[in-house]
Amino acid sequence: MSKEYDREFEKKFQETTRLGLEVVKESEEDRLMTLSVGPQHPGSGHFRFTIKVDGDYIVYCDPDPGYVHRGEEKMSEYRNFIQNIPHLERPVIHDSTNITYSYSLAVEELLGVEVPRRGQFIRAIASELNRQVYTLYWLAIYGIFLGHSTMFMWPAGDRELFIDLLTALSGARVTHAYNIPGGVRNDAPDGFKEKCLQYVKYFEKRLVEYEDIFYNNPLFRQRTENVGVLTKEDAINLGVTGSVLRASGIPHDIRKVEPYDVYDEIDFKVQYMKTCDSFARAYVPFLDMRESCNIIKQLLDKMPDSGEVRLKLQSNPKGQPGESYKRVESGRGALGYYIVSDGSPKPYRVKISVGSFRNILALPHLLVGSKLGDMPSIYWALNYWPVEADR
Amino acid sequence: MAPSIIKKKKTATGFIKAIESGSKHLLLKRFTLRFPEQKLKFVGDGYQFDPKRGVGIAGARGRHILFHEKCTGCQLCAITCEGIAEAIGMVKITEKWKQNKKGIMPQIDYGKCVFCGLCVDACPFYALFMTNDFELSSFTKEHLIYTPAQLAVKPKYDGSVDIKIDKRGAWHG
Amino acid sequence: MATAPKEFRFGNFVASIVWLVFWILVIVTLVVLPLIFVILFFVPLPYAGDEVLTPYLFFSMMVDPTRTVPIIDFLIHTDLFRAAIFPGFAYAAIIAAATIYIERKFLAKMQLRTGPLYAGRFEGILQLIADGFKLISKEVIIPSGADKPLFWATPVIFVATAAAATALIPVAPGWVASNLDVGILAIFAILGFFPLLALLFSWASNSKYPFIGGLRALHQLIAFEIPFILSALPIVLLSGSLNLSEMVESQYLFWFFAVAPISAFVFYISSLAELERVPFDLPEAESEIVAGWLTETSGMIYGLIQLGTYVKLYVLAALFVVLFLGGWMGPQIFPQELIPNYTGEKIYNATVVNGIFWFTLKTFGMIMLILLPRGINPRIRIDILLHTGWYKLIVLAFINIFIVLTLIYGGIITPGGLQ
Amino acid sequence: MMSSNISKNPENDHKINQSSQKNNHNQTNLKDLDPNNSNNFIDQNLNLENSIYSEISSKFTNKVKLKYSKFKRIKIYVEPEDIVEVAEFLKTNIGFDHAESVCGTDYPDDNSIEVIYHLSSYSREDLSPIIFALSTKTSRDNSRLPSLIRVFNSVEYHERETFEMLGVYFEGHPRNERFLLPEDWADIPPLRKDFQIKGR
Repeated sequence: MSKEYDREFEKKFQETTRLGLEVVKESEEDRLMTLSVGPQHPGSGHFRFTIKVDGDYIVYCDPDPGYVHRGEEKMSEYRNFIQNIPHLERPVIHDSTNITYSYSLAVEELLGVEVPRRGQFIRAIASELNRQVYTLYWLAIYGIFLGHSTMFMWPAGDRELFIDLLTALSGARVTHAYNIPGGVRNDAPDGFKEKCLQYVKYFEKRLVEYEDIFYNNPLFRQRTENVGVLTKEDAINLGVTGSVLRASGIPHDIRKVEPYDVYDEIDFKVQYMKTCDSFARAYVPFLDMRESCNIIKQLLDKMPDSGEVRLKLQSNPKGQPGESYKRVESGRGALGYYIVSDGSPKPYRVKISVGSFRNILALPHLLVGSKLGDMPSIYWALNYWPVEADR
Repeated sequence: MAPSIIKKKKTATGFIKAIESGSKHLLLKRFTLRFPEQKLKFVGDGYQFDPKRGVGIAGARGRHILFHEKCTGCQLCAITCEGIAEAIGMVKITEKWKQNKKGIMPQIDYGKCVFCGLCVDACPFYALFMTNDFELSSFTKEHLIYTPAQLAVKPKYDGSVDIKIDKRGAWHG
Repeated sequence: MATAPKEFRFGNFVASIVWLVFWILVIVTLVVLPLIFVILFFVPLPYAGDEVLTPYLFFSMMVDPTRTVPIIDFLIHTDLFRAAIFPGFAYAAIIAAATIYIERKFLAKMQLRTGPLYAGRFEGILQLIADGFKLISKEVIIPSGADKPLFWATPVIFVATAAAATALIPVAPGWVASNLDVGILAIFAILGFFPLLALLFSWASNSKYPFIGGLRALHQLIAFEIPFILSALPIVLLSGSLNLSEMVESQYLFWFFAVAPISAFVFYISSLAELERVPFDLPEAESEIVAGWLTETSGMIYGLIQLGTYVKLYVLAALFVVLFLGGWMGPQIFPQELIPNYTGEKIYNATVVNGIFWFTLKTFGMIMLILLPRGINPRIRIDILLHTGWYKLIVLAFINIFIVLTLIYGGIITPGGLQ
Repeated sequence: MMSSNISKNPENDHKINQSSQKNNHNQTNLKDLDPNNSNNFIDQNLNLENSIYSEISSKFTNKVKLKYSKFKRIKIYVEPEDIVEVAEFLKTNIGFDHAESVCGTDYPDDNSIEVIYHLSSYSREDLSPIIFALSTKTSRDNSRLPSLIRVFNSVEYHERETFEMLGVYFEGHPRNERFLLPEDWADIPPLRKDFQIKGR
């Protein structure tokens, strides 16, 4: 390939000099180098976005998701309400209790049933633990994106604590399939409460270490402060959600705005920051983790000691015709399910509105004009999980 | 909390705190679970389901165990799995069981199974539970298909390690 | 599943062994021995006792211990030995290998994990050898559009330049491969090769990400070359000479670190940048440009570049020790002679061994200090890097030069150490 | 402590229990939605939702038909021609400033594709729990809709996905093209009911 290119360039080159014109002028397009931060890149996960780079500045960015699109919505139309759970948690398996949480809520509204109180508590605890697992995994990847290998190892290690708790609770490390329309699959094993309190207390001490070595590290501050600024109006206009929104100064958390299950009995403060830059988007999930610790403690001691955890539904429950839209605060923001049911045991239409798909709209907006070195800190601070966005 | 404007840390103290925090970790114990020598201890001996009360009993979701004396060949587990992973197929068995007129029992293909445990939820006769044995690797895909006879064998899993936490950090002890 | 060879018979096995022994004997007598005689003919032979050391005398002395000591003494002091083995490349390579192992274990411990564990019986001690075999056995993939000769030559030159730098480091009194009068200039000249090599290699691999990585390497190493050299200037002023050995000797009273701490800090930061260690590892920033200028390396080419990088790490650590921490100066802790009142020939020389001990101790201390930032710092952006390089470090370097100048012309310290 | 309504006999379990105010479910049957009779779905005790609906219906008297108004959920049906106008009104006067999701549903039996914009609000505190469903219908064979990208530009990727999955062409949308599906996808839009998954 390079041989023809040279000959053709040679011809053009001689032609111009022979006619006395000045040498081949560099057109605007040639100066930009198109880089595909592609599906096979340590810096992007299964997601590709093409950027045009002029020297070190990014001048154009076009996200192109869809490399791991499984057609979850089409698949759910062929399965009944319970069979949908294992495949609906696949988009983000390490936040699996949250992603099936709003599905279960929506289906419960369609079935017109309500989960017993202890079940609601265990479901809330499992979803808080799962939020910790997701945020730690996200923080680990954020650390290695900025070249801070210790910041990859510590969160990945501490994540094992919460995975251990969830394994004791649901039986599986990551793909729990624990959240079922009608409650949770099984009751918490005995001794779970003390073990959970012990781990959470230890984890709170670990959070102080993260702050020392990562968040207050001047080099990290230099790389993320006022990088990729998403002002409050832009955030509202682009409709971003979750930590990206709370980092731009809007205290909007579904657990506080539209409390579901038992969250109205828990008093916690919505963590948000006003500095709207990449540092805020990195620090808000950290504050959320700390807040989650005390939520878990409150849930644990408010939980009734005995009682049913799951409704005994008919084996193939039929939903009333109608539709319901329920949303939950997942690791990446508001995660909503819009389910239309036509009276048969299979849902007529399931629409999943995930946080990642809404946050990625901010990527071109933020990347254009920033430097190539900022690309990892902006892209991963958007809390984007490719598999979830593609569904 | 109101957005605390984190005061601009001077670079020197930032570095010193980072070095101090990093070197503090040189004294903590190592957290890695050295898998073949140490194996994790699970709660109970596998996930079970009580159809009368309609709720499961906590346990690890590893390989299935089939109690031949209880299985009636009603294919409920196969029908449930058909919507999820099509991992369960019913096969003829040689011995005669009085409660299993058709003489068919589930055969699970672990190349497809996603270990969600919904088949255990669907079984009304306490016949199919899960154990906490998860080491099922094999050289060919055919060996991943467990016949009912293989499923009846109770696996031996001797995990004895769990996470211990004390002053010197957390480790797998 | 390793299956046994088709028809394994013990007879064939014994036959192959005998056949092997036969060929070894034939080759040794017909080829190797004459070769030794030819070599020994040209090599200037020493005087063992009173007569000239001929090959026959040499072989006969193998059994007579009193005569072997002068031969070893002679061999040790030849230039080949100095350049290739002790203060030269082999010593540096061993320390580099030890550094790789220590770095993986040190980093692992800081990150609460175990690091290499299964390679050797005890805590993965043979991990280095395992990696070496892996790299050797891996196929070297040269990309299609690559400029082939340049592609495989650059790693070899990379290691060669790193080795050349080790020849100038004075490890013990008198023990330096080449005792140049302009030692410090020679080292900076050699270290100036590395940006060129990085660009050459990334240009030869003819693909986008290495190209960006190569440009970044060029920017970074150029930006940190000036503070690097400026930070060595106060030491030259203090010791009054460019010769590294004299620099060390002039620190017999106090280490120059005490007088020039700021330039020591600047030297440390610039050496981190020269080595492309974490705060400054932009040329191979995985998350932005895949692996920078190392993207197309594979197999032994990667192995060579890694060896070159870690030998360069030893060189820079040793240079810091020579300039700021008083090279081999240290309290005499080795006894004057091992065996009391032993009169015969001996190789053991207390000051040399003591010098080697202190030099190696300080170098390993310095290497640990260079390894530390990788555990605690993220990578910085290219414009912050250039800003620190051009503005902050040069200013700091100048500050220290003025301090040293005021000290000298204030009469407090005269060149050649405190009078 | 709320009495857990577990009863041993299974048959009354999935009976609709009107017990708690928190999630009352006056379901409306999808089939017999008679658009003109709008007052049989208003619940007396949902004042905020009703006030919004009354504001809208006062402005667009006959263009807006209320589908249901449940606990924190309102759904109205608007004809495709004046959806942009209603959307602008919602955004400026009432304060719904972004779209959570755009969902297209295919109804082959009455030959229509229903596209619903789930709007919510960040700027107004009291409105943020409410999801306002703005729905329109287009025919299945020649499905074209005016795009709301000028009003809510958070719908850009949602509309693009709906185009790809259901074949609804959004006029005014800059890039009605392939988004999630592979480049060489030659089949009909997959979320339509007549696209069958093989082997099911």
